[in-house]
Amino acid sequence: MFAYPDGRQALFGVDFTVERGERVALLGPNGAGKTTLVLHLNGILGSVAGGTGSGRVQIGGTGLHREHLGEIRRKVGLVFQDPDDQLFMPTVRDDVAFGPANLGLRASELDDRVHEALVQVGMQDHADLAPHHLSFGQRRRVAVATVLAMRPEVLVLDEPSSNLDPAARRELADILAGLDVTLLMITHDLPYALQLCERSLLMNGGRIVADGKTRDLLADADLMSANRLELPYAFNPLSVPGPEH
Amino acid sequence: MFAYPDGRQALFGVDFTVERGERVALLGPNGAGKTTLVLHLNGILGSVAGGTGSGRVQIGGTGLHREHLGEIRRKVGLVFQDPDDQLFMPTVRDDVAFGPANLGLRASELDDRVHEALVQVGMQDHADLAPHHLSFGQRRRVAVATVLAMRPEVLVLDEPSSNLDPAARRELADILAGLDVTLLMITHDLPYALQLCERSLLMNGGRIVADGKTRDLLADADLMSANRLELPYAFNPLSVPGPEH
Amino acid sequence: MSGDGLLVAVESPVHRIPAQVKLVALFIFVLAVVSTPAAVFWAFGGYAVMLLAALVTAKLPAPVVSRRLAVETPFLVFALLLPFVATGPQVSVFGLQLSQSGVLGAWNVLAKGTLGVIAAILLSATTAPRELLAGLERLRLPATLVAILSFMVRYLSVVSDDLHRMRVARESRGYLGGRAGQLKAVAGGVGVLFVRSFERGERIHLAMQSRAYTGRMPQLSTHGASQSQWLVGLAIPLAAILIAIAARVVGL
Amino acid sequence: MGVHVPDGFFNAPTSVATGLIAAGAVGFSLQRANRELRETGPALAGLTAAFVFAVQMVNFPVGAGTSGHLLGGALAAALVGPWTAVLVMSTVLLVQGLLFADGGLTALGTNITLMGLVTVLVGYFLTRALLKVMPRRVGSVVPAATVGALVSVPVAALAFTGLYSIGGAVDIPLAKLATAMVGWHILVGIGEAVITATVLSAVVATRPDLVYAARHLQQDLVLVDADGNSSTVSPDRPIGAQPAGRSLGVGIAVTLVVAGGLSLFASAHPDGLEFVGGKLGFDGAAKDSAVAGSPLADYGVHGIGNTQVSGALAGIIGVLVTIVVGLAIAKLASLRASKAS
Ligand SMILES: Nc1ncnc2c1ncn2[C@@H]1O[C@H](COP(=O)(O)OP(=O)(O)OP(=O)(O)O)[C@@H](O)[C@H]1O
Ligand SMILES: Nc1ncnc2c1ncn2[C@@H]1O[C@H](COP(=O)(O)OP(=O)(O)OP(=O)(O)O)[C@@H](O)[C@H]1O
Ligand SMILES: [Mg+2]
Ligand SMILES: [Mg+2]
Repeated sequence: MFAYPDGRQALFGVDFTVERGERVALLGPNGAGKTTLVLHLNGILGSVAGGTGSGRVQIGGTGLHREHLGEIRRKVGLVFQDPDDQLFMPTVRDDVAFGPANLGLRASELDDRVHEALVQVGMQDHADLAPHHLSFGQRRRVAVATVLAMRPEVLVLDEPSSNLDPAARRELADILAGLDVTLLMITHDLPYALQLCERSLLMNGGRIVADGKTRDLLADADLMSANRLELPYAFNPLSVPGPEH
Repeated sequence: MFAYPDGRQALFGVDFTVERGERVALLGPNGAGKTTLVLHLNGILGSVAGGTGSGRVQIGGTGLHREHLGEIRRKVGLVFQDPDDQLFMPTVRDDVAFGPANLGLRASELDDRVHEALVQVGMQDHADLAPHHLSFGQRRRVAVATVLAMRPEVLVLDEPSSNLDPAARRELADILAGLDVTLLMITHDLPYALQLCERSLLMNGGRIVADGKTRDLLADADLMSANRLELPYAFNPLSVPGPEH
Repeated sequence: MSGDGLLVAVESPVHRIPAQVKLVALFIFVLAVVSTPAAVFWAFGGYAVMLLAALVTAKLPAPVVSRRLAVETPFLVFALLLPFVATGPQVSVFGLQLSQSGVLGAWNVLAKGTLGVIAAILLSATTAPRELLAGLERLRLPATLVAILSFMVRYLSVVSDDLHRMRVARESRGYLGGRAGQLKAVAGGVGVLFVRSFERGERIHLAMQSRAYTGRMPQLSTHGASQSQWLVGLAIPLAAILIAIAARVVGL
Repeated sequence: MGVHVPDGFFNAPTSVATGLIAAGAVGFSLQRANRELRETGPALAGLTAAFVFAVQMVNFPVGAGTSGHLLGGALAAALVGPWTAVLVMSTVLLVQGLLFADGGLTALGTNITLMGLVTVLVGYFLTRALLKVMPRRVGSVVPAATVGALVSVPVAALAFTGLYSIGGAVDIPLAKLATAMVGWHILVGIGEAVITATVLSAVVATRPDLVYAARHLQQDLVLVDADGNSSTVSPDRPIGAQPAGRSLGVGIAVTLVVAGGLSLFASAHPDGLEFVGGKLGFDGAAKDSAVAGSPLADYGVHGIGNTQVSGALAGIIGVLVTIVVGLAIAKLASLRASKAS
């Protein structure tokens, strides 16, 4: 349970477990509490960060306590919904290097790591620009790169595909599919969820209302319409292959 | 032609005409210059705003000159890509009321207009909250409401559907389809473009590289792949109805 | 400072008085205090009692008030130094050589400063920034200043939010603080923060212009104060003026 | 002055006189800044104000149990121009006085004069002067404004000392005060210089067009059109600086006459503290007013016939006049500005 400082309660009891290496999509309408939930996963919100709320989070056997915060944050890579929340350094290169440098990487090793992450998102030509002078989609890509460069064990992405052009979206899907990490991805793009994640959690009103195979959830018309989810125009979840194939 | 203050040139010569009542989608990869272009349409960027660049814009027969700026900005409603740029008042209600109040609306007339716009985007229950305490998708909706409340003649939307839940996305499409305005919509969601706009402009590298029927553009595989556009997973533009039906 | 600023959100008669009344009251009260001769001690006692009554009526918690009194500290130090550094006839107190005028001066600074600070705390703790702006507008503060002010109040939260976002972003990428190289990066962050906030301000201004803004905020929705509200609000400052005049006339 | 002056720190005539100077300066700046503001909008000025406010929260100890804080006047002037900067600083001080009880309300004029006017003007004109002799690049503004910032703080401290010598409520050895103040504030000035340099170099690196003090140094840009032809375009120019003209003269003259007249009038009467000092018999503290013998000296007594009451009234009237004059000038300014547009 968690309430924002202005007194609005955003989470009303949420309980779930994600296995190592699993890929889970977190679905739900606007204002469901998805972002609020994932900000708890590395202790940005919640009692461990000095906020209100109650509950426990455990990552890979380590409880989320104040003394383990640093360790947990190194393990859990979080891509924020708003790239402006993520980028704060004077240049793209510095920004991507910030995390790995904190992990102790230096010199050529650091440069390689940064370059690799920028190539992954196709932003290597923009390394010397200021992040706040990029287009929105470019900022989103750099935000993803900053987290990829840290090689986290758990990757949490808050609507990573929004504002990306279709090719970048597919490229990101390819990257994510190729990584050996535990993945939790918030998205409003249901086909994208189906493509990448075998399992889905469905949130509404600060609660988890469904938990199951993505394909099954998407095919359940009643559940979908009760939670403001709709498949796009001319899309049949049963007719296309998912990640299990 | 236009260059940002740090010296980066973002537009390299763009020329097009949109007829009254037409609905046009503006497509293109990240960093193509789409946002930069639409910010010229009501004189936010460009020489008329005291910036760097050259060129002419005409809206409904009125040239975009400094003395007509006010009039043009009343005619052209612009929804920004980043809702945080759009929302600046202490409450949602004040924010939506800001534009109509500037147009001279008062008292109950103003209240009605605000209420109507909020109902259109489904945010009437959040009227008294602070915009920066909303979820990202909720902020996007309020941003759309602020512009709808002004009843502009020309509506320019920069990725209005990103971060919206699927139902909200469809509701927005219904609203837009029902409005009697000239529409220019930037989007990376190609089916959405096909659904709403008969015509599309395709930008890349600060230039317009194609202009034609949306369906034809989307069906042109070479053009698409040269400009980083891809149709989603299992979608055939020729098999679904567009707005012309 | 976020959203509601320093407002202590409770229901009280003082909270309900319109901001413009409170502003005028604060001003008159402070004027009365300042123009009271320092040595008329009873007058300051009177002011203090009235302020205390107002604080109680406003239901302000004592810890909040005393915490906010801390802004006075530098002058407290200055005041305590005065008796030692000031020239003029000396008196000896517990074997210390103190300047007479210094002692009185210290009292003068302390008493008037403290009363002024408490009165301002009373205003800020019972008035939301938004009402305050409306009040200043009603009092005919030039529109340009009101506009700068309203943006400033808003941007205080943008800048502090941005600071907070940057901190969160840093920490969630394993920043533990300390190391020299990284410290440099963080210092550079101040400049980035500025440009970022600056550009956000610029874009917001453009967004405002896109919505037919021509340099004047639409009148904030407040109503004029009624006569009885003026009377209630000005009761204390009027009493303070009486005290001030009495202090002058009656003397010691 | 690294700390805000509270109520009752200076005597009434000084408060009134500085109040008038501040009112005149704000009124004049309102008029001059109008054009700057219409271009950039109040958002940028408001943001600078918020930033200066944040900067002023950074307190650091400067010895003797006292802490100083940064002022930000020179930085604001470099970014938004001197006139808008005066408004920005005044707004910050007003908010601090009203909301944060930082700096007394009756001392607002003093605070604006010291922290708004002096730092901004010293900082800005020093910056511009240095730019004249430095390489003609936008980047030069960073060292120039850094020096401006460094110097502006001790100068403000000196001004404080000067004011104290005229209207300090208590006599203390001026040389001692001056040394202590300037000494401390050189330290504050160094902090000020560092902040100014950091912020300005970031701004110059990414948004050179935003630095008001260096706009005239911007390079031309080369643009390429659809056919690959290039053309040269000049970057954003500040909207032609309005010649100071008569308005400046009138503004200053009005301010000086009113300020001078009123403070003469007011200082002819022993202020509260001196009066009490006299009563208590330690007159040593009370200075002889330099104008005690002037024709104005008896003026206040005529109507009222009671020194004490008229002294108090002088204070109150003074502050009221300050407000009225300030508002009148502002009104005039906005009338003129709207006529001009
Ligand atoms: N900073 C905040 N202060 C107060 N309430 C907030 C804040 N941020 C979000 N909320 C509220 O908490 C609820 C959940 O918000 P959250 O951001 O978690 O939604 P979400 O599921 O991520 O939605 P979206 O899909 O739009 O991003 C919403 O009702 C929102 O209004
Ligand atoms: N404020 C700025 N200063 C300097 N360069 C900028 C700025 N904003 C954008 N650019 C650059 O201008 C180019 C066009 O950007 P623009 O924002 O118009 O792209 P876009 O087509 O809207 O992309 P997206 O789909 O990612 O939103 C990009 O190369 C970008 O890096
Ligand atoms: Mg969210
Ligand atoms: Mg864009």
